[in-house]
Amino acid sequence: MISAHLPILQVIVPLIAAPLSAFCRRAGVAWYLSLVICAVSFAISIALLIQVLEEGHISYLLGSWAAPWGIEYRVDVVNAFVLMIISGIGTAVLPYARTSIAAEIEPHNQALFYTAYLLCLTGLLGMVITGDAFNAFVFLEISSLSTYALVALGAGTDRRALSAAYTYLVMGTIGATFFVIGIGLVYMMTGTLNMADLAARLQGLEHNRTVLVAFAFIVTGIGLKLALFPMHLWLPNAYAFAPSAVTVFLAATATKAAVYLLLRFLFTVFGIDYHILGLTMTWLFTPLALAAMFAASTVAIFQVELKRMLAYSSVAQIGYMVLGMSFLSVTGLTATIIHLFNHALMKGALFMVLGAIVLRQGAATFNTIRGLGRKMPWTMAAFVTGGLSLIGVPLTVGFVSKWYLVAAALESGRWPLAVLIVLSSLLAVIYVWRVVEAAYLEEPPADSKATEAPLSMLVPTWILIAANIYFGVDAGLTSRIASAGARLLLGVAQ
Amino acid sequence: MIALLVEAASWTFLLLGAFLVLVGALGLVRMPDFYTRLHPAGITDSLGADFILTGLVLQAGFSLVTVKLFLIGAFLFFTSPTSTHAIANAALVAGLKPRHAVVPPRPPEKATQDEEAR
Amino acid sequence: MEFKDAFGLFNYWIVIVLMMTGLYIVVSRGNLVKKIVGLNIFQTSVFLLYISMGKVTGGTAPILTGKPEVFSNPLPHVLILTAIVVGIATTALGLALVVRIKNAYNSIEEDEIQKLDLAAENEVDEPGARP
Amino acid sequence: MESVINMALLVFLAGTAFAILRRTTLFSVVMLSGVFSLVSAALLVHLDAVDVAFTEAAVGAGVSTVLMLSTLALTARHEAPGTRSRAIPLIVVFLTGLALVYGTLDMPRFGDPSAPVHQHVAPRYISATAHEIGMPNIVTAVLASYRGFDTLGEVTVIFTAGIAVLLLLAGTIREPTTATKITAMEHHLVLRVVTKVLIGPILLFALYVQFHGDYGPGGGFQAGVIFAAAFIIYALVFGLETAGNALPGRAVRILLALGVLIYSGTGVVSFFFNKNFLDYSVLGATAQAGQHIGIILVEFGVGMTVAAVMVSTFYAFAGQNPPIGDEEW
Repeated sequence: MISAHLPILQVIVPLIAAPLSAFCRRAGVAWYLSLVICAVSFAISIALLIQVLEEGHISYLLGSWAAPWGIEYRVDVVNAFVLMIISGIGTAVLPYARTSIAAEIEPHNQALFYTAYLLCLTGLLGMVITGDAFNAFVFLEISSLSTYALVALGAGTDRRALSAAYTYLVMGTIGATFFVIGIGLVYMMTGTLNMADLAARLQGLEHNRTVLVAFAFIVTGIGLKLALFPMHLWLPNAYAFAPSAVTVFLAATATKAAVYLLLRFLFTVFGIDYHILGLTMTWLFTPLALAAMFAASTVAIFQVELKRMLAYSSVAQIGYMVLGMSFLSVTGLTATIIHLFNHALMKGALFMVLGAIVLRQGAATFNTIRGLGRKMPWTMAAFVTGGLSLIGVPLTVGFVSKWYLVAAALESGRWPLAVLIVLSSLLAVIYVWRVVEAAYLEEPPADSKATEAPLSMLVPTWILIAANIYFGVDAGLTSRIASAGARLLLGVAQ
Repeated sequence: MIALLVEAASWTFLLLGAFLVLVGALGLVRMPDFYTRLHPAGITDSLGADFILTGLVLQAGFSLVTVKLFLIGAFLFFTSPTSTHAIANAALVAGLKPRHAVVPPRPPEKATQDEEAR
Repeated sequence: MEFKDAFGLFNYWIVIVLMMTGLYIVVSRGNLVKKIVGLNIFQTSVFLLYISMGKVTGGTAPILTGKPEVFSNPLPHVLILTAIVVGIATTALGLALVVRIKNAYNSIEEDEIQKLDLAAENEVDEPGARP
Repeated sequence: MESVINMALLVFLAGTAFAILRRTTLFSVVMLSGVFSLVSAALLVHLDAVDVAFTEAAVGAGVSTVLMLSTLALTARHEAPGTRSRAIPLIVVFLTGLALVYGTLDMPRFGDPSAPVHQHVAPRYISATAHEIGMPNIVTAVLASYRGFDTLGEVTVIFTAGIAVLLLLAGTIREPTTATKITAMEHHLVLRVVTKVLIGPILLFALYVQFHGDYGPGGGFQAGVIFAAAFIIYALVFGLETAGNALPGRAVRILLALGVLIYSGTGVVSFFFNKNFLDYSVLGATAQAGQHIGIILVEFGVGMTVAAVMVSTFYAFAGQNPPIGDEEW
């Protein structure tokens, strides 16, 4: 009986757990409840992924109303994969967050922190799994509102978290409102909100100006949520000043859900042969992606705070995903989808390392990590492996994504793009090397009493690092799922 | 015949009410300072609204709508004078003096006591 | 496009003017409370766009009264009931942030806050003053 | 005649928006934003969206103005003159506006009954509500049953806002026992008497709106906001701690979570009858009776959460110690 209701359980379990955790007075109880709920939702997402790999796609009618009239959940291989990433990272972050949150957030807020965390998880899961355009907006708002609150909680250690959260709120709300305008215009021309139904009814409206403007507004709105290059101004501050555990969770999941939403609207709703799609890809997405890769990486090199440096590197990595998308080829899309997974592993691990440094040293800047190679060997070793994966050294997940990207670039005949991809990886080498040099080659200050990070933080970090290496060596499973997803989105025969 | 009479009566009430609201709005613009402006605001609130309500009651005849209109009338009857009172009181507490008020000259020693009291 | 046609779209054009006024307030003004008011106007005018697309001339409110009547489209009303609550939620959260920013920076002007941040950053070059 | 009223209200709205743009005293900006919401509520009534107009008036003009005023009490009165150049924002806004106007060229004309919006999904709602759900107000039927999950998402949004405001402001709330600025209202005899008279009818009206949602404009959101408005008036006039005795902060926080649980609980019940989530037909003897019970339960959950969030947000804002005395106001 349970397996029939898996799609809705995926969202309802964390949704019901959030108010329950609001009842808990002590942070420990709320943390324990969140851990159990996240583990359950991770198990549900794996079961969903297995079920989808067998049956193709699952449709779940909410309230038993038929599709365009009621709200329908459509789970296919693409969103089952993203669900698994989000709930997996959500589960990995919680044991890590226990000590990190206790150190960084005021005591009276710690119990409610887990309620906001569960709501953010609910929002992301609900946004990814739904097959209804307006329902995606509602859950996008749930995840955004809880993210603004989570980022603002960083004010326990640094007051700049408040202005960062405010800027993020204004930019995020403008993005969400653009997205609603786009949905409104598309609804005005078709009369339906169900994504599959929308795709069918948009076929006849090829050269309709309203649908064209709706396309532009939806892409701009999601682009703002995605921190696509010119609209990324909110991301560095938000990730730098949020509590470390929040940064780990956001860096690994929030932008992934937005990339998935962009994929869903571009390829399922508007479809591959929508006349403007080809033009937007070559003349808008590719240049923006390249600009993101180079500009963000160069800015990352000159950062003092490590969290802000990695935030800029995230903007560059989003550039890779958008570049993969812009090739409009199966390999290109496979690169994007697999990079969703790989980037979650890489950034999750790297930000966990920085959280450990913040716990021990109070801050993660170039002068607080001097000589940490000897003081915190395991943590810094994790940083080195994560850094190698970020650069894309073979035997790591980063290499797999770069491999598919370069293959897609060569396949599309534009070999200079392949060269540019490799060049931008060199930029990543520079800023990773700066950290490694500061940590290993410099002497720790005499009075530094840094000790190794606690086990509860080291174990999740090393689980992600191990995953980084395992899925780098044996990329069979992830690339099979990613290419199945790519073919599904492009409508190519399985 | 009666319907025509009721219709005419309701239209006169409605027009009267609209006219009074217009007068109130003009009054707000024309009056020099805060306290004098409260008077035209009062006009729109009390008589203007009442006339329009009675006009609508005549339009609606004996039905649930009329009961609701009376409820609105009762609610306005309580709230509009109170809100005017509250605004005027807040302005006084905040120390806003009427512009053209003729303040009688206080005998000197009482004035000093006021200074100490403040 | 004869007059009747343009007249039909006049409604949407004014709603677009409202949207752009709201967006302009958000983008150009530095005062944090004014930005939230601008955001409110921007969202309220999007609600008007949705509702004016659901209106049918000669239609009445979608409440069944037994008599066969032309009804306006109920679906945009449902969507906008949701969007209004999202709007008020964002406003409440934004205003709470403004109060906290006032406590931390003693100012709600974006330029002053940026100046204070820059001063704190290069003055001691450690990650920001205590609140 | 109908479109003349339409045009007049829209032009009036545009005027208010420009006035807000130009004013620098924040108090008048907040008041004008209240006016903007009320006029848009009037326009929504004119566009036959009675439920939405009710909510916009209650939430847009009522609660957001109260929250903004309490923020002004805690922050600043005037907006500093802008130093940045207005060129880039003007260009950005002009281009967006141009794109939107370009988009309107292929739109169906305003009020055109043959528009695609009225052909595809909506007709079923209008025709099927009578026998499937048996409720006059189609908007409530669609809101709570056909697209009931959207409304659950929406209750979660308002719950998130409540939690977020608690997270942000709970830390700096003084204990309500100390004398707060608000109790300075003792000497307002008139206000105290009138409030005592009005609170009863307001609460009664809120309950009427809550359960009248099936038959006319009304429902959980409007009822929740009106219910909260009664407590906000009480707290404003009789002081925060007397209101705290009537509805303590702890109870509000429990109600906050309880509403969401009632809503999702009603949905989970249909699992045990092996039906999909939020399928109310299992709740009653017949499918239609089940829909009635389901919708009333769901609206009750919504009303509870919305009321609790508005009251807890007001407590959070009013509980802050205002750095500004009475005179500066």
